Amino acid sequence: MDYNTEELLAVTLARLIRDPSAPPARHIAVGAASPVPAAACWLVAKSGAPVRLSLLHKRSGNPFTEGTRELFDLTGQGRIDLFFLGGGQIDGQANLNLVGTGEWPGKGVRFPGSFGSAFMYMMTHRTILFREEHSPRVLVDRVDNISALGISAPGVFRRGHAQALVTGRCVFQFHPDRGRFSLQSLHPGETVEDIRAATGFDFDVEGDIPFTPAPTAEELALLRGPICDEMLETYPEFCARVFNRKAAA
Amino acid sequence: MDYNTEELLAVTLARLIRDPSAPPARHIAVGAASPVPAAACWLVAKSGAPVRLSLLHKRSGNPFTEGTRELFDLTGQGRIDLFFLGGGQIDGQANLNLVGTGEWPGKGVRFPGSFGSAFMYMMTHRTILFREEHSPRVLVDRVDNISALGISAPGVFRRGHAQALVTGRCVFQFHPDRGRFSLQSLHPGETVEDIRAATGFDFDVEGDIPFTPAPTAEELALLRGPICDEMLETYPEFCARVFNRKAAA
Amino acid sequence: MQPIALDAMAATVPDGAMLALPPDNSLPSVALAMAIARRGVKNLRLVGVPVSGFASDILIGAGCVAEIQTSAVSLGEAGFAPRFTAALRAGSIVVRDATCPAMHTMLQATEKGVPFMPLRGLIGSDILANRPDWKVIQNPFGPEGDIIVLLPALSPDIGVFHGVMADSHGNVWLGRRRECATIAHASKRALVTVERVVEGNFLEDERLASGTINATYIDSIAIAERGARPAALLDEYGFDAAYVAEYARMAKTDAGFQEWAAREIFHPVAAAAE
Amino acid sequence: MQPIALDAMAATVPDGAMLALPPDNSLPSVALAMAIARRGVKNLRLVGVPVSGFASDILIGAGCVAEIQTSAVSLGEAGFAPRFTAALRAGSIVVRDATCPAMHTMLQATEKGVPFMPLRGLIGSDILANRPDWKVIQNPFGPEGDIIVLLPALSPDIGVFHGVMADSHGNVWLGRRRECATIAHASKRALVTVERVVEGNFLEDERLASGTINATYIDSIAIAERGARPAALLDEYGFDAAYVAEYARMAKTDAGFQEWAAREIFHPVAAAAE
Repeated sequence: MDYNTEELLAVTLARLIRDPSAPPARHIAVGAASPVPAAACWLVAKSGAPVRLSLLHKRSGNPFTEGTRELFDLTGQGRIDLFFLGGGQIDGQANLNLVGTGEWPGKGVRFPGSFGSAFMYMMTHRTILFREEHSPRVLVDRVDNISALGISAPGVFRRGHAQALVTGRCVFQFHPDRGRFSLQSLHPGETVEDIRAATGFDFDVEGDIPFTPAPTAEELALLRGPICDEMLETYPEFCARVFNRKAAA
Repeated sequence: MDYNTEELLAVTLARLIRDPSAPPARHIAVGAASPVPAAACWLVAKSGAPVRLSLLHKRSGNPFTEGTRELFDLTGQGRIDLFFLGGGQIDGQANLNLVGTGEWPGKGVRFPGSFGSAFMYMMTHRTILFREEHSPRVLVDRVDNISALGISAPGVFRRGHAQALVTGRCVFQFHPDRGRFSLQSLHPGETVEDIRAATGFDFDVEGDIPFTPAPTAEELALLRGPICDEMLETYPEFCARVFNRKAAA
Repeated sequence: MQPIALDAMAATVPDGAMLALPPDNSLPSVALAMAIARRGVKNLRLVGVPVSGFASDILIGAGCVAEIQTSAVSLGEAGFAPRFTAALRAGSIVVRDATCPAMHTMLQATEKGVPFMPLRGLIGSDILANRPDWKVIQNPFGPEGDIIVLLPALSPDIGVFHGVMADSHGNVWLGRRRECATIAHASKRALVTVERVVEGNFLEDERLASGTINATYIDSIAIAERGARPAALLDEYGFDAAYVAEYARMAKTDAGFQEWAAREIFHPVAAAAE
Repeated sequence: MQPIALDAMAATVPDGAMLALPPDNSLPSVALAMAIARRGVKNLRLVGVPVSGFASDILIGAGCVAEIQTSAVSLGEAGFAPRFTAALRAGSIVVRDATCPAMHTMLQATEKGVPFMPLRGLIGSDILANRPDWKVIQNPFGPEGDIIVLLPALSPDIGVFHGVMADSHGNVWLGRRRECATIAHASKRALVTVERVVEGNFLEDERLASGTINATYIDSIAIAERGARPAALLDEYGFDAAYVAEYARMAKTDAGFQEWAAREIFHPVAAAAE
């Protein structure tokens, strides 16, 4: 069955969300600029899992009644089980740079800024890293500036770490104990050598690396039907591009 | 003209509120159990002064939209210019005891508790102390327990102090610099000797002590008319007793 | 979220739980307090947010309470809280006095997920002197000698309050009484009684959303009509001063309280179950 | 409180003022930002609560800004904020990066009248390393080695936002966007634009009260119809993505920004004044 990259990525993220070896995902928050993670969360929810989704920047039915502070308070309380983060640069120890390259505060290429990453990454029970661009420019050996730290020093309060990094070419699992990524699966058409060439950081390869499973017909039907319906208001451009659906005028 | 004690006290408090030598009273908060101070504030407001009144526990039109926390936040911000406090015991250094007599926490006679006094007394720009009962039992040399401290040690953050203590028998002015009260005026029929006998703490008497001015006809008309109208919902028993007015059923 | 029965809700309150309650002017669930008393729960640790009223006094009278942490216990116009006063004198409860903003601040610390929060004032008060769990530090941002109090985060086991209504999703609307939201945010579980459950989603309505507590904080909902009484409920019903005055009179003695409780707490259920 | 004219409101903003603004998803007063740009105010210090958007970028483009303290500057779907990025590269503004909850926390400290508040997270981040005004201490309530960040209270000179409506008393209703309330509480003055002024008192209405900011925090109100545009205003009007996309395109260069500003910021007033 035909599918596009975003659909593969959404299904892949959904599988990571449901990973039974990870802490339970009862309440997931999804940031504004994250249509693929949002689709993944909807996929988990529409498949019947008892998950609460708090979609930031949702215009109607915004879940927060204390203003934008409430997401961070909720997370501080330990009530957010899973969050998604990306970054202009991501390094092999899962450090994130959302500020910019070069001298502080981004005299090379300036990114928008850290948003809540310096807090969320440490206070959420787990984080899935997502960045579609997979290149040595983004996946670097060492980020120029650390917006959010991948592994904290002993004794520093921290609830969770990166679980995985999903790119447009593969899935990496993160191992906080050894401070390294390992290659978990290759998207169709990729090889380990391709990934090594496209990745600025060193990572572990253990045994044969499988391909990332393709979306099932059921998953695609959910994505293109009821999930697209849910996302149309918040992500009109994404729905038009990926699902070929436009919001009613 | 005939008037009752509560009317005299309300007029006396209003005069203290307007005292031009005190910091301006642009925003006054009045606690739940304070009908006489509330009447005084209304008298100031209805006489045309540009004052904002925040009446706690007002059922309709409660001024706070962040819950009861907001009064304390407002005061923390320095936006409350004047507050009223009383106490089961008040001593000569303007310390207040709202907790109880005897061993902590009031093994002798237990009062309801400190409410916000330990905070409000230090964070409001000025406080008028009000306690109708004037006896050696209430006005003591040294309170058994300090709910709210009259004078803070040097260097401790504090915005204001007691301005005065109004009782059913007289008005005392407080002098934070010397940590003592002085007698400011005697209510009709009282003498300095009466006050000394009824007061458990030592206080200063400088020159001839005048009588507390009686309410004017205008003041009484305001109290009995429009001010009673404003207070009827919150203080029905007070309005019935003092102004002989009952709320409509 | 399906509403559960009031007594089933009370049955989820274990002995020894720390229970946060708003006072009489801020949507107490008197209905749930009575159901807890009926169940005979023991050794509760009550938290007054920021003070305590009628519901706390009846729980103390019914022998459910081991400890109370609050800024005051009062029946308002009806005077001192008689069962609280008697229990303090008898030494049968531990009283941990606080001051109103400190109660709010300790819950706000939990709300923000921080281990403490500072508060001005307090220094020199015996309230502070009797709270070894509160600390005084030099203000790291202030001049030498500028000391300030740090209050530890307080996380009640259970928050209890009464809202006007719940919706199909378990969101609760209670308007401007935002201290109940702080209670819900800071408590491990929130048990909420409401007048009624209505269809829809308050979060989709801009007029209602700002007075709504998101269902994510709420563990269960029970319908209890006039569940705040004798306290008032916004513009729905007023304070029943005569009821509280009668209580204050009868509860002056333990025998009087027992007579009152037999009639008001225990009898109606027996009658309703027949 | 009588509404004043928008330009009269802008005239109360002095050079060098610290201005707190909500971002594009939380009721920015774009109308007042444009009026400030028209007036040619200089050396503003902007505060993003917690991030910055369109209004901040046009103020930077118009040369009004010396410094910005924020967690991000972004036009959302339309991408990076072009005038911010150009000014940072040119070194013409000072950028003080923060993280969202830190922006909220610094304002909450002022809201509570305390000199600082703690916040978890942050440790090991270069955000913290580049904020010498933030301090790290041992948690006085935690085990040895449990360090925590303390953030100083931040009190903007002026808070600016757009509400739906004001009432006869100067209370402003804006529903669930409570960060605007925090801005008002923490700022020395709050300048608020609204769509309309209506009769009555929102505080007397239980449905509206919870989404209302009390007039005590508000210095002046100006009517600015569609004053949040291109940002959305609750259920009143939506986000104008095409307008922002065109801005993003034109403002890539200073010349493009000037052309855009001549048409969108400066021209309408000249026309209106004719």
